[in-house]
Amino acid sequence: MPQAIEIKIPSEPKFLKIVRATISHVCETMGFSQEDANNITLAVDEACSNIIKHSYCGASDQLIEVLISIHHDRIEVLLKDFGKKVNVKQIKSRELDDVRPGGLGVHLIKSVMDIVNYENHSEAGNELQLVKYIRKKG
Amino acid sequence: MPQAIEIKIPSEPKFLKIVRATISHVCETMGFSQEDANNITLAVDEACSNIIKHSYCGASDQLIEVLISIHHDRIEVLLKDFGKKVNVKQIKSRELDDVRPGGLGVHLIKSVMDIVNYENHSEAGNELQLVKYIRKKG
Amino acid sequence: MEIAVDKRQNCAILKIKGDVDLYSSPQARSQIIALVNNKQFNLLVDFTDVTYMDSSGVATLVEALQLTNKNKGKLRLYKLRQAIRDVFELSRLDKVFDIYEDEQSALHGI
Amino acid sequence: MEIAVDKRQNCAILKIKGDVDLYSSPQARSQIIALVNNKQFNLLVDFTDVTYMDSSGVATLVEALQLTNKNKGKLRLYKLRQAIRDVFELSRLDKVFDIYEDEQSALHGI
Ligand SMILES: Nc1ncnc2c1ncn2[C@@H]1O[C@H](COP(=O)(O)OP(=O)(O)O)[C@@H](O)[C@H]1O
Ligand SMILES: Nc1ncnc2c1ncn2[C@@H]1O[C@H](COP(=O)(O)OP(=O)(O)O)[C@@H](O)[C@H]1O
Repeated sequence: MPQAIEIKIPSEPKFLKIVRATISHVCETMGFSQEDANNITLAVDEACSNIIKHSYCGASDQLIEVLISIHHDRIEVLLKDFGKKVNVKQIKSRELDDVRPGGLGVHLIKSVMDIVNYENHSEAGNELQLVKYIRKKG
Repeated sequence: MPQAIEIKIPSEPKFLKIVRATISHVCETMGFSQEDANNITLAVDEACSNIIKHSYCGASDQLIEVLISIHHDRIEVLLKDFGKKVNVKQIKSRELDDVRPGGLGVHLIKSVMDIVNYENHSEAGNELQLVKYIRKKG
Repeated sequence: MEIAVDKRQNCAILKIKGDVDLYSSPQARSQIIALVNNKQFNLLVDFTDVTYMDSSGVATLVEALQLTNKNKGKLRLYKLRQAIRDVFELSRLDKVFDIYEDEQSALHGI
Repeated sequence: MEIAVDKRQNCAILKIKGDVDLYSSPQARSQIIALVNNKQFNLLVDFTDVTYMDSSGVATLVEALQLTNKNKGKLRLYKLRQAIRDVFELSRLDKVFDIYEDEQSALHGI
């Protein structure tokens, strides 16, 4: 059985640091490179920001669940919210050439993670599965 | 309603850093002094160490639940384990004059926190409630 | 996050400290807009103590770039640690921003 | 946590880096015991980069103190940040250990 860590925070931007500290420490203990650990932390943080901004429309008193599974070859992070159901087809960053403020989060998440899987067949809210494999050195 | 944060980790010493990072960040956002934040972090860490050592006898694959409630005047931390029931009367540090390795955790927890409350009337395991009030400056 | 602003020659140096994320970037944004509103169009941002930056930080800087450009000013960034350079690269913005090694080279010719 | 050991005059300087907690203190303990087994009875511990220490770290140091005392050696600690001094004070061990400001004063008269 993989080791699991679970965090529940309110949808309040000041608590995202807790998620980052956790992901970054877990990645470090798993043997990810510093670069990968930073990138995975960024991706999970961006995904949580999107939940706050888009699923919860900025409300800060809603629930975000972060489930981390540690496998020998990968980290899996499942993010759950209980907000507005997303139309998965609309989840798309701006064109990168069209430089303007915002619209980069989903691009960063997809650039960094090996698997990015939005689902919302469950009763309420959305689930986002993020997976990153450990790169063997050399 | 108070804001709540929940963390579940396996009873594995390398994950205690996650609990510390979380408590320390929450204390900082709540306006605790740096000294109090450090002390609260120490107390919660010591309590988790005791769960690993005593309730779970060193097993690293058991569950520790940390529930943090943020009130305007205090932080409450509830630690749950599902291990061996403690005889609450036996939870006591060594005499401080009797200098020897170990036997300080409970003393540190009690010196630091305003309320320290062990309970195990629930079905399985133990609950420890830790409360610290925010000291008004000046 | 905290921002200390220091006036130097014809520019303002913003020394940012801490994490620039969804929580703190609105504050960074309003401090930058206040400077531009005060006709401070040359902005240097010192990243020495920036420990983390996400896309909301990048968005804030893109806005700052547009504001300074519109006013014929300059926005220059320096002392970025690798993790922060990586965010710009992943966003394909590393060529859009003027990124310098240190304060001295960032101040040169402004 | 990492410990770098440096031999100086008749003592070993242990430069500890990171958090000393339930996870890492067994490693600190075995490095200290290995030194004592190698007849290194004067130990100086540099706390400059110790970011955190809990009671298992304190326990390790109490054991080190007993081992060095038994062998007529010395254990001296220096460069403790406030949070770490507080752990010793809360444990009423701040008078039991020899705590110095810096390396120079810790080395003096050893
Ligand atoms: N969790 C989410 N729930 C609903 N919509 C989302 C979610 N995440 C992203 N989206 C959609 O994808 C778009 C692009 O997201 P992103 O690249 O992060 O840029 P931004 O959030 O700055 O708009 C968003 O504008 C939004 O329409
Ligand atoms: N969570 C716990 N479950 C069972 N017993 C405990 C627990 N916490 C503390 N104790 C008991 O209290 C004693 C004192 O604990 P402490 O002061 O932390 O020192 P140490 O853990 O080094 O023995 C322990 O030896 C143990 O018998």
